[in-house]
Amino acid sequence: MRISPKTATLLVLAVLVALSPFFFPSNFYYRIGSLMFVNAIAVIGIVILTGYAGQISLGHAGFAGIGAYACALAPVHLGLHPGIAVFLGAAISGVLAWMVGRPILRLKGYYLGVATLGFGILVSMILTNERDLTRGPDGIDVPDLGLRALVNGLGLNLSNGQFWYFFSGICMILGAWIALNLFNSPAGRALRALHGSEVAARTVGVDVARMKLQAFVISAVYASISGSLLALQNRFVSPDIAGFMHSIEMVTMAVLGGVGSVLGAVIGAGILTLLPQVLTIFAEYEQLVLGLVMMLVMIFLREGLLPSILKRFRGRDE
Amino acid sequence: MSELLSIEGLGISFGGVKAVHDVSFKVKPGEIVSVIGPNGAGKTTLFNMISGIYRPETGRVVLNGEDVTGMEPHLLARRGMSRTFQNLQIFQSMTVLENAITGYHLQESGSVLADLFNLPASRRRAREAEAGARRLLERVGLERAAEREAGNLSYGSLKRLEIARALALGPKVLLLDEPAAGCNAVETEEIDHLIAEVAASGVAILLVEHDMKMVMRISNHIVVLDHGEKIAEGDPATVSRNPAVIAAYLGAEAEAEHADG
Amino acid sequence: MSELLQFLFSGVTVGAVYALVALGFTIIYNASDVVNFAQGEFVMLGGMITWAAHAAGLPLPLAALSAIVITSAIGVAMNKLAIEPARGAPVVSLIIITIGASIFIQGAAQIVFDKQIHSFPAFSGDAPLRVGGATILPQSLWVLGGAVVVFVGLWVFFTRTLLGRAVLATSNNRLAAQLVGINTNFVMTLSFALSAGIGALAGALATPITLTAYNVGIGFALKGFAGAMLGGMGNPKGALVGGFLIGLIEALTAGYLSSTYKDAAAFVVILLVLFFMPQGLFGRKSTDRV
Amino acid sequence: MKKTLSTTALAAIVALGAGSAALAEIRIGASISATGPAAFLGDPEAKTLELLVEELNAAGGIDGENLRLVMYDDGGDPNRARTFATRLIEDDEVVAIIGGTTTGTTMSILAVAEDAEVPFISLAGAIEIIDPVRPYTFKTPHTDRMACQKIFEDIQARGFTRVGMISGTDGFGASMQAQCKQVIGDYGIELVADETYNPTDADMTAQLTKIRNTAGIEAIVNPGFGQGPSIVTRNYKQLAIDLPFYQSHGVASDGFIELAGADAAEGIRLPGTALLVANLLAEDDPQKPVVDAYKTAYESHTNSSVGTFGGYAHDAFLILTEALGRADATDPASIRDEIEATEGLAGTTGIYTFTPEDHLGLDLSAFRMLEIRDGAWTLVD
Repeated sequence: MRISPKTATLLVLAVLVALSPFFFPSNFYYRIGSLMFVNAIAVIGIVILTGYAGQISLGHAGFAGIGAYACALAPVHLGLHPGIAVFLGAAISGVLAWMVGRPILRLKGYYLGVATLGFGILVSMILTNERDLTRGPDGIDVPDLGLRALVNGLGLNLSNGQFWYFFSGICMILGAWIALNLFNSPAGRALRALHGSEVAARTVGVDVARMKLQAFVISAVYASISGSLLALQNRFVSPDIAGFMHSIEMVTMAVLGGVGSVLGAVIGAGILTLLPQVLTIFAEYEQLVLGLVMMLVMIFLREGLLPSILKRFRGRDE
Repeated sequence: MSELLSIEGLGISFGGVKAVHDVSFKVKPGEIVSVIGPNGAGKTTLFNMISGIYRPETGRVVLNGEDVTGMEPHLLARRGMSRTFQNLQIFQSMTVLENAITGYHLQESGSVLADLFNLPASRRRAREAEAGARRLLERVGLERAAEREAGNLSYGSLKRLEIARALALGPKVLLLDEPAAGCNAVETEEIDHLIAEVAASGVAILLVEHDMKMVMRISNHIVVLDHGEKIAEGDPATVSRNPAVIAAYLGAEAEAEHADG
Repeated sequence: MSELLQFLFSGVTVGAVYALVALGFTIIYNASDVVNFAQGEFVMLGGMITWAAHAAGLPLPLAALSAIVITSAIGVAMNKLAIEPARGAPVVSLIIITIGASIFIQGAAQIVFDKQIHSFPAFSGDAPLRVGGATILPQSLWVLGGAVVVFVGLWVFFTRTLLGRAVLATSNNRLAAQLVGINTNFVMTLSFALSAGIGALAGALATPITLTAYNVGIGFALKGFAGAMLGGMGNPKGALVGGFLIGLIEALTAGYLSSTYKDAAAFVVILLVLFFMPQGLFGRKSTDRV
Repeated sequence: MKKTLSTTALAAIVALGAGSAALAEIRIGASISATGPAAFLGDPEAKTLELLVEELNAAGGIDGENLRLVMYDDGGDPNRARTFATRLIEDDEVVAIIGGTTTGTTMSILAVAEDAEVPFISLAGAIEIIDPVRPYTFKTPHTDRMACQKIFEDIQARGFTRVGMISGTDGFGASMQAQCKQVIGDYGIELVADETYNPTDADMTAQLTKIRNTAGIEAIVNPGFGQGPSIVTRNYKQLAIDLPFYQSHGVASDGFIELAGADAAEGIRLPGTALLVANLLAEDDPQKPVVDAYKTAYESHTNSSVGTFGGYAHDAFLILTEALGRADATDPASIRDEIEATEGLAGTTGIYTFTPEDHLGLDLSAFRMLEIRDGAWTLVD
């Protein structure tokens, strides 16, 4: 039986999450793993927006910020359980993306870039400056999700790092499954069609404005959930999460791995999460090397790591 | 039989220059109407106005009795208008099959949520669309290329793929912008048959084509444009004898080639 | 009244810096359709190199000149090593390449120079000029003058010289430009040199007011980018107006509304303008060609 | 596909693991914002730590054992700081952590350190770090609140009651702004103008004009660090504002006078530490030897002038190494106990005495009110 690409991707991810811990030299790697997965969730959202639909966002960290601060603020001010706050944050992000997306998704290329950039900066500015609510630039504590206690109550004995590793891993696989469903669905094809040729997509009946908006909302929800999970894991969040560099990081991870591919997203997130840890051996050359890597990959592996590698393999077969 | 598509005094100008001026004609179901004229005569611009990509400054487009002037293309598509493009607008990174399936988008007005979670409704729609798309590919002779990435196809195949995609909408009116351009004699003949077949099924066809032999062969009615204006109209025999048409074509040959088609 | 005047002075001082950065964006965009997010680093280099050369004993004008020359060379190198090999890459990839270049230059600057904040003396002293009850520093006039001179120079270059028209032709249609015999590679090189030089000039002029450090570039890049987009990317007039507008909006918001949200005001204005004019204030209207 | 992945992961793991081979030495960790928005603070801190470790090992280490410093640059991002703290504890197996240049990064490291029960000495200002007291967390800088108190004490003594503030929106400025607003009432002073600027702003004349035009204003305070306060000071002079002007300890270094210009900085007061007035200290001042030693070493080593922030790192290192020297074992718990037992230890910032209730160990007296006169720091009283 032939395995569909979707099943193959999910299998690879499941194996990755389940087996990697056997190779971990220390508990620290659970932290790196969980960061990779949390980042991958946001990056899968970018894959849907940029890879499928071809739209750019330089402000998606804004949604991550909303998701993160929802987990910090909703339990305190609304008395919600942090787990519910994740969904509240996702809902707020989604609605906001819908409101903001309607006017700005008419823009193209760099104009869309600057508009989304402006949106992200506005969010991070509000998080920084509304001290009475967000406690300002120094950040705010986030309550415990409580899930680990629940899981361990069932007889498991996971450390904090281990719990977040597996929990983020499962969330990421779920996110990947949804994105892969979309890829081959009518809506997903409509998105990819408008990416290929907007004008042709319109003439085959794709409501381009509506589809772009849907992609924007979906990717915002991904970013928001990623932000929520990061905040819950760190039990702390600061406005840095909504910063410009975080937006750029998301896009870079997506493009690095191969912007049209979910597996690529995970690989891109993995590499860019691991890279700063590896680069510590360069100490003061860290930034230099990071910039160099970004440039080299984009110049020599234009389609991103995964598609470039696959192409090379396929090229050998034929 | 009454007309399906009626063009009434359409006009548009770019930067003060009249690209198309006061063009009118009608298309009936099952009829093949060709728009011809030298390069830069405004044929593609006319198509773009009819299919909602440009908003005309003057005149009306009436589809099936409804004024659809300046309507968004996707809404026109829902009302039965479908088109192909002179300089191919293929979804390059998708497979041939997927390209054809996008034409079925109309019939699949399901919710995105169903798609995201792969609900049975979404899967059923996807299956139906795929089956339909495969039938169409067979009809244009691309069934064996179905799984290939569209970007890798030959020019002639892409032309046929575009037609298949346009047909997937189940159109009442089909606008074909130079479907045979760049095709060899065999391919041209295949497209020729395909068009005739589609027209025979009751679809109104509006055609822009440079291959005069083809135009003369298959058209029921010809509209001639020059410098954005309609200079002649009639059946192929009448038009080919029209002195104004001959002058326009001869004059055009002397002029330098314009960029616009 | 003098209060308003003071806000306006503050706005045009900062606006002139933004305008210079925006003009730098414009030149490269015109030649290559690339928005160069490393533009801010050119400003940083202009300031840092001038500081270092001055500290090493070079007279100020010579230090500034050397900064402009060196930065131009860096711009050319960036074009050759990072932009030309990536020709035809999608917009997202180009954004990442130029941001990568920006991070790279920052990383190099913190090693070559240091991580401290620096400045050098103003060109014509620190005694503020009094106008109608408000004050402006002579250095602000230098920056303003720099922005105007660069703008006029570019305008003449693009409209009156053969080379400038070649640049514009390249931006409109690269292939066509090559066909009529324009050396598009040279045009690209020239554009990067020019743009980097203008960035460095901005840095050299503004540093006595704004101070400089290895990490100030990205701030300038974002504001300059915003200014260029507000005015309409690719149009020098748009860059000039957009840059000054952002400076003025910030100063007036800080003065009359809220200093906390003055940056927000600038971005809200940009979003509003783009909503009604998707190509910016002076941008070319583009239509889909099918 | 999978093969590629695991190869990449393996390579990365090898690279990571290379730094953590077990050796007979005492390993301490640091996570500092050596780059990013707080690099202005973090850079001297990182240099100070490197310098001190080098000096200490050259002098024979602690009880004959070499000290190894594992230092990471968190770029001022709390999320990265948390990752590095985890790495320091789980992977590098350090016995104590110094760091957290900013309050945000400190709060991240703090959570990890407390969980793992590893002693942690923060270099950030906020009072939340040590209030409530957490068993394993200490800090060396004065709190923002103390800086505000010191400033308002001086303002009160000069008989002013109406004050304006212009604060940076970075963590340092915003936190101090909030603290000052909390304590200002205690001194019978009214806040009549409250403006802010962004850390990257190039001109603050608009805000200053607004403050100057506030009716009855008598003095202005500028909480902030980095280039902001220098620009504010220059703008202050440009607008010829003649109100008494207070800066914060965030700019307490010679570099500030240089950047703002001696002319513009003339008459500015700020709460600083002994470090800035080393030459004015009395011969019998208990801080004199340590201040002189650090100043000489730092300035000859880096070719730049000392500042309060490097001093914080110096003091944290001093407290930690003293505790290491006293401790019988190098397990985190005994080190923690010895840190808490620190008493009368003269650092560059002040004289530290920790108790189970006080993990800052400084009082207001450690702050000295300084004034810039003729381009140099002088003591006000």
